[in-house]
Amino acid sequence: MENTQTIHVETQQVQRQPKDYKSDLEPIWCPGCGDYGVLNALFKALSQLNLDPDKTVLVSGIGCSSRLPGFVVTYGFHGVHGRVLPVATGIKLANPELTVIGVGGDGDGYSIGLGHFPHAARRNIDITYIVMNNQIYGLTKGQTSPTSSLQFVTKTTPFGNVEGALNPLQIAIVSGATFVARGYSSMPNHLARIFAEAIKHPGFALVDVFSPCVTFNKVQTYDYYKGKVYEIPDTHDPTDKLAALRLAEEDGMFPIGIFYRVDRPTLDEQVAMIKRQAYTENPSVEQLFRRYQ
Amino acid sequence: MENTQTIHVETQQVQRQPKDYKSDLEPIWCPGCGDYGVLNALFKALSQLNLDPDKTVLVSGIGCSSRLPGFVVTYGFHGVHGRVLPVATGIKLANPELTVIGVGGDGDGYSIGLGHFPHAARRNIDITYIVMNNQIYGLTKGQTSPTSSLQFVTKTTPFGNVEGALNPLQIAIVSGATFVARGYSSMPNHLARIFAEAIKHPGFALVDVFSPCVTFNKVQTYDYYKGKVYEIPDTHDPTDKLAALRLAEEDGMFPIGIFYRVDRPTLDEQVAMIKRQAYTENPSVEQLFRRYQ
Amino acid sequence: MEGSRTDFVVRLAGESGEGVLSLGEMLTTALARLGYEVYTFRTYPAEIKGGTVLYQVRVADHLLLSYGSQVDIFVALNEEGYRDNISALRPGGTLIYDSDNVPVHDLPNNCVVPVPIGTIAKKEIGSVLTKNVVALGAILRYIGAPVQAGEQIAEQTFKRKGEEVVQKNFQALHAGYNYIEQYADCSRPLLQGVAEVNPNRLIINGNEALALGAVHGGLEFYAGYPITPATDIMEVLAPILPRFGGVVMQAEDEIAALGMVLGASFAGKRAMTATSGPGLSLMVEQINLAGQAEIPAVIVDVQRGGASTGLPTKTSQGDLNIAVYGVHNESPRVVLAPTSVEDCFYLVQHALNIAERYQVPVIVLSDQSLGHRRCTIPKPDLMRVPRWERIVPEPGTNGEYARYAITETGISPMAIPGMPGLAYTATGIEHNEYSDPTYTPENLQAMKSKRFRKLQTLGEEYAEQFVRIWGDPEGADVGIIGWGSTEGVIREAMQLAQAEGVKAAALYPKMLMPLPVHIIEEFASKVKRVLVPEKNFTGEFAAYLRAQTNVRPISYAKDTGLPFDPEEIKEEIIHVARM
Amino acid sequence: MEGSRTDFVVRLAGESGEGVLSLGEMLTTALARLGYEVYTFRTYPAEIKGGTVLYQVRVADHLLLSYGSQVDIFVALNEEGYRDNISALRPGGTLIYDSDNVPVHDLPNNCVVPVPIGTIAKKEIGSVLTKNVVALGAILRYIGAPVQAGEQIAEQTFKRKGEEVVQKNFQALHAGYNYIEQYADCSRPLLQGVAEVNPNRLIINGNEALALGAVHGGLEFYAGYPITPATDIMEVLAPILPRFGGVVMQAEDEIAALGMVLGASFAGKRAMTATSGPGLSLMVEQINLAGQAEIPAVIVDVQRGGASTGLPTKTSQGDLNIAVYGVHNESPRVVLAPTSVEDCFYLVQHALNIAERYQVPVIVLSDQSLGHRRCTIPKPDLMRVPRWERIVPEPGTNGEYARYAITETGISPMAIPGMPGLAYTATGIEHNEYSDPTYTPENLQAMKSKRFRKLQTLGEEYAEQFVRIWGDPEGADVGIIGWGSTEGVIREAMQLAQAEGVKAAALYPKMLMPLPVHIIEEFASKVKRVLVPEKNFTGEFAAYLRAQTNVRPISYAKDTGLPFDPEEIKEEIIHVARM
Ligand SMILES: Cc1ncc(C[n+]2csc(CCOP(=O)(O)OP(=O)(O)O)c2C)c(N)n1
Ligand SMILES: Cc1ncc(C[n+]2csc(CCOP(=O)(O)OP(=O)(O)O)c2C)c(N)n1
Ligand code: SF4
Ligand code: SF4
Ligand SMILES: [Mg+2]
Ligand SMILES: [Mg+2]
Repeated sequence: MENTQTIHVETQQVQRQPKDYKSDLEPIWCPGCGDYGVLNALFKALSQLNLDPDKTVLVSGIGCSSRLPGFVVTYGFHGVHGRVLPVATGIKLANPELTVIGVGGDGDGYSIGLGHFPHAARRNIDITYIVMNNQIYGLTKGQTSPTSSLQFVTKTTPFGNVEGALNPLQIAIVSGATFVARGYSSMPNHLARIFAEAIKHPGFALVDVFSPCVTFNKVQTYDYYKGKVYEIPDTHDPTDKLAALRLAEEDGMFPIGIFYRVDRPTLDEQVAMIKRQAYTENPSVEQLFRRYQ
Repeated sequence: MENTQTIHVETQQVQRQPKDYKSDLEPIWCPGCGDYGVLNALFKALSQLNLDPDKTVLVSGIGCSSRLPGFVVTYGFHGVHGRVLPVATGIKLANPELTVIGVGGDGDGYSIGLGHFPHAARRNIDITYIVMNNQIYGLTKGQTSPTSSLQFVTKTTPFGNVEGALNPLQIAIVSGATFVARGYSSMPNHLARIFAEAIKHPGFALVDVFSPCVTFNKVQTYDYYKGKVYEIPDTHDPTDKLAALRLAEEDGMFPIGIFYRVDRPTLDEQVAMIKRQAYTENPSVEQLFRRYQ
Repeated sequence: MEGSRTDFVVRLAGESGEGVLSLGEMLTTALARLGYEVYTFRTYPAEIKGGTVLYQVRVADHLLLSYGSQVDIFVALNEEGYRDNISALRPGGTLIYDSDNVPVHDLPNNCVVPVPIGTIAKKEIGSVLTKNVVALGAILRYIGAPVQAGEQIAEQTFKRKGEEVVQKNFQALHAGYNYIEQYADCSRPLLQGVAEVNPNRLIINGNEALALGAVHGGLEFYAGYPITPATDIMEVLAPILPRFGGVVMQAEDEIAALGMVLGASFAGKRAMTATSGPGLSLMVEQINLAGQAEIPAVIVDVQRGGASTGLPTKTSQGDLNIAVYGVHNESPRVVLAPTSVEDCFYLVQHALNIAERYQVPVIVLSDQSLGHRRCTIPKPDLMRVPRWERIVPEPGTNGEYARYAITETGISPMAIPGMPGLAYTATGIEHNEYSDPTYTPENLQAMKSKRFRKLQTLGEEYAEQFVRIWGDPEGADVGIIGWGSTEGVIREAMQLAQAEGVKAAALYPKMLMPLPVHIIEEFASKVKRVLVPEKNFTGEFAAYLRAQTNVRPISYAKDTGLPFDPEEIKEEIIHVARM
Repeated sequence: MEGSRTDFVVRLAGESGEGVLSLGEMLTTALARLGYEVYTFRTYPAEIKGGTVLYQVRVADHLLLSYGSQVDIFVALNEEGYRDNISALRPGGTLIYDSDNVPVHDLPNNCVVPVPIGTIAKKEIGSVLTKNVVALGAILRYIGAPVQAGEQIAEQTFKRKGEEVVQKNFQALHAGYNYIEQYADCSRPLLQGVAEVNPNRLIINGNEALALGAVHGGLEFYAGYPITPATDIMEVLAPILPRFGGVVMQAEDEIAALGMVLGASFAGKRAMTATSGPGLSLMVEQINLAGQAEIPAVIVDVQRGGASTGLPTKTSQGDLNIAVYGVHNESPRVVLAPTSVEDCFYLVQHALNIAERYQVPVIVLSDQSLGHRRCTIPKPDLMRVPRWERIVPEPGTNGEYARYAITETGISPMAIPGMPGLAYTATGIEHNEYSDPTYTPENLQAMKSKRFRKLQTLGEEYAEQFVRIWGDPEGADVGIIGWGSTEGVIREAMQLAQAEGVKAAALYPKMLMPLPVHIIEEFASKVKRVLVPEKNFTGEFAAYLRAQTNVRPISYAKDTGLPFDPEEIKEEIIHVARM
């Protein structure tokens, strides 16, 4: 796959190790939190691609997971709750040379941020979006999220959750995302591979990651996933939209890997094309005045 | 289908005619606007169901289409741009006796309002949501909307639209809506039938309606739809999710009718159940104090 | 405070996630159940694990107004907590510390009590999770409380985890208790005499009081989105409200939460949401809709520290501006600010009443220090705030109902869906009396006047009832005008200043919009100087007073994330008096 | 105005959707091209079709400051428009009306000219679409303009629809022109003498001037969401900005628009959005983020009428409060308000400059009357506002860069992604110099002071440059302090008052936050009374002045949806002078 426009494989440079991407700030997550696995997988993926920290930007919202950018030596934008994708879109459009990776939680991305998600997908803006999906609100101490299961009991749903869970993979697929995958924080090598593929992919890439919250989610635990998570078999054709939708249909087992991957012009490419098309040498405001004389 | 809990068929009462639902306020739409067809179909559906205007609420946002509630003799809530579904949800939860119908435009519902749409669907709140989809912003005088076609030229996209169009039907289906349909403002009898079915359906019902904007949309005109719109054949099984998704896949032709219809407990039912479950006779705050003594 | 026998402050500091908050709450409840007055403050890091949690409880046999100025007993459970807080320990005060975790240097002026808390919990009890209960035992023994007080609260706390856990914690409690008994050489029974246990008291914090007050005030619908430090209001309501026939919904965001509230209110229910600054920011557009379309709604803002995400677990009074001015163009709203935990219970009832009767959005400004302040309060009087109902029209004929009828008070009877013959469309577009969109200058003037007239009516009828004056302003050296959660600390500071010969009085308006201008101006005219202390950076209330009244106050604005200290305010009062 | 030969007002009123706006724009441009000064005002219903559009153009051979007080020629194209506006026609003025549509009653004091516009268009030309060009011909003839002026603008307007359409419209123009020539019995050549055509002028409105100013000011990224009356800023930029290498994005809502702007700005681009009240309300949370995380951004608010949806196509100055105070807790921001169409061009460049240099959000408060005011202005001076660039650090080593370094000015050099060794994370959480989350009181004080210090620096360095004073305040009877779009009308009113013996002076600060307090207080100290006229209901600017300065102004706040009339302000000046 052609993707020279998005990533900076600097062959001249030294090969960076995963630890080279670690910042001085110690992660503040609870011991055992799934987000450590995600962070480590990301370090590996960045190292695999040997991305230049100075040309990489991590964008996040608010939540335990959204603290991730501070733990990585790249540029970072830790904004407000739920606005990862508009910010990431602005960065990528402003400077397509940058590798832009959005990160955050299921609350941040699928609850308050859901109004931006299908739009980013249909625009096919060339960014990667990693959601640490722990099916709960961690930072605010354990309330239901849009991916929480039915009957899930929290302090805000003492009688059990009565709202159906969102299926972020299916939403991404029907909205026009061109790369849709799922990973598991306890399988960091697999996850790192998916991250690397997602970052290389030219277009909007969602990676939804099961990343257990050991402190507040007593249902979707590491034990829970044991035996339920399996790698998508090679027989799956990731360019087949309906097959991808079927695979993503909830049935108690959790395939991980790449559900869907197709090619379609990216927003940033097309915006660049418009610029080329509109380009005039030495444009001047003086010229623009003519219309108003 | 059982749906006595949602609509008020008052057999004692006189049969209301479509015109009985018309308010004194004259519609302010341009001559030829598709929204007239939608309004008329709604009058018919209300009459078919003989709904009590005093127990029916139309909720809308902002846009040409969102002015509709003022033209109907029912209760109405003409709120701010994009917030139809939270308001409708609040009304229905507050008083499940009411028939609640959300109405609005594609900008209102699928652009700024998109953050609420999948949530309303997954909750399966028992409301009907009618979107007058003219693939453009009418009231602000013609800008692209999320359903505008590629290459569409407007004043904000003078070089042609480069963003893929949203597929509201597919989004509704994967988000958990239990009734998903499409109609056409120029086929008012068919549309009225769909509206009636949607209103009767217990759960979240989306009716996306092609409703041409004759003033600003010079592409998706009545001519454009001629020969492209066709009724879904009886062979389609509306309980088959993947079949519904396939039928809704964009291919240049536009099936209208009911794409998807299944049964699932509604949010309002389940909230009522929680109330019954929690109910204590003569609850008092005095009792609640005990825990704090 | 003179003549009182018991009055001391315990501060706890330890690692976030290690049960410090829970230790604080157990200690507080145990002491309150022994009959003492308690008053607490807590702050914790924005992260779930890591960083230091601080919990402070003041204990006395008389009414408490603040969490105190100096620490008598400091319990240090981690090194960072020790480092950051040891300077707050007063000379002669006691340090109790976890000797497994905290290296302590020479403290010649203090009594120092090392307790190997970790070792006891791990080795003796076999569970590090019991560390905080070991500490509880040690503290109780040190201050001279009976071990039974600890048993009772431990049982209640751990009951739902099973008998085994309860027993483990009993062991832990006794181990801590006995350790002090045996080894501490300077243990002092700080609890003097025996307080009388008063069953007519609650041990409760501001958020809990507010939630219960709302239930008592007839709340029927709550929608909210989690946000620190307001989430616990929803968490208190969720299991309770359905018992009363009400609904609690967690919305997808704050915009949806307020949208649901407005929908439910339109449909006739008493409805409320609670949030903090970031959420309030997102609600701005629809608060305006509520004002313009005249839909009742209560919005509680438990203010937190810092702009943007800021300091989510700290306190501030930084949202006054957005509460009173956060609206494009202009529509009426009411802003109330409770001044104490007890007040939270009552004021939210007024908020619901005012919203219903005047058909306006009512913003209630609480803050983190008040919301999480656990203290003893007299059991609330359930008869004090009578219920006001919405004014509804007589049944009519559809098409003839003037929803926005222009009236003298500005209040137009409001129909509720289901009422026969009164179908109308609520709208945020400018409209005439029949709610039809109307754009003439005359209509605009008439309608805007009508809407704002409601505030005037409210102010005239009720301003006085929401004002509290402390001390005698006549000839006072300093007249303090304050708002919200600082009332107690200001009162205590006034007493301290009095002891140094400075006469001060204080005025607290709980209704900030409409502001009781005449009462404020009259108060100000009686005192020599007006001082406005508040927990923010720019002096928002002082500026608001300048804008709305003829008072030219001296602003004492200080934003630290922590509540005021009575000593600090006393100093400022004296400073202003001598200016 | 004495001594001037040409100065009259034409008002057009007709059905929305029937080309009245386009008629107004053609007439205005034709007259401006003849060398006259023009100054317009327009208002239209919130609906696309139906309701009345009003377009008013004042024409003179001297500089114009307002759209005038009374109407000399009223062109009525529909009945409702006639009914609502006929009272504005001055005694002796002329009514030209479409006799196919408008029934006219006796008007003894006016010259009355019926023209069967519809019949001419339909029967003679064969297209009702040409009605407005028939009217254009009639008006041009009536006021004594050459028919060529009409031909030129008609050609330009219809060119892209093909030669046939142009010819049809020529016919229509001549038909209207000839009709007056033959039948009107009171036609008067109001255009006196021949004005000189000045090529160094533009005929432009506020939104257009602002858009072009932004392009000239180096704008590189624009994201917005359509909203009346700000949409045309995006519509002007969309075809232009890409030519300059920039990007224009229509976002899914205003929250996303500002999110994109902040992202682009963080990535190093000069970025802006434009909206109106409802959109500004939705941006509140992220404006605060920009202030707290120190990200440059320009937010233009073209204020419209009414709260909530209100009166979307009318004007107001109702958003001052939310612009200066619409933030939970406190972070710095700058608020600018252009006072004229010309000013829009320059001030937006300052806005971009200030945002970049001080790393703050800058809100620019325009309004509908200014944004849609088409008038003649001197061709802007492209050299007047020099470009300020963002202050960036030297390349460094990752981990060592203090993004939020505490400096004397408060400005910390800001790295841009791609710059080597300066990787940092921008954050809205309170942070230390290295942008690590930090919650101590000391850090909070230091950082908040640093951020607000930037406003102080800006105010001290530039306050004066943004103030305009008209007239001599020394001993003036009335000193007016105003803001924004009212400047012209106030100046004209001052001249009118002067003619009646009342001496007035006016001060317009274009920078409202930080406010040039000393300059304002000095001005106020020189005049007898201070009057603050503004187009809102509660007197927002007057209250803001009371809060921020020692001035105690008299507020003249009037919210009608329409701009002030110079006569009305003159009366008020005289009233205040004689108070
Ligand atoms: C506007 C706004 N509303 C609410 C919050 C409070 N808040 C912080 S994080 C969060 C949700 C966290 O859940 P998630 O995104 O799943 O992240 P996690 O902590 O589980 O990783 C919420 C509601 C906020 N910061 N801003
Ligand atoms: C917060 C906010 N942003 C923008 C607007 C301006 N606005 C009014 S209607 C509209 C979109 C109309 O499009 P649509 O919903 O498709 O309705 P239509 O007019 O096409 O029926 C917009 C952007 C607004 N009223 N409020
Ligand atoms: S609370 Fe949950 S999500 Fe947050 S750090 Fe702890 S384990 Fe992780
Ligand atoms: S502008 Fe378009 S959508 Fe609006 S009323 Fe006219 S035709 Fe209908
Ligand atoms: Mg989560
Ligand atoms: Mg539309």
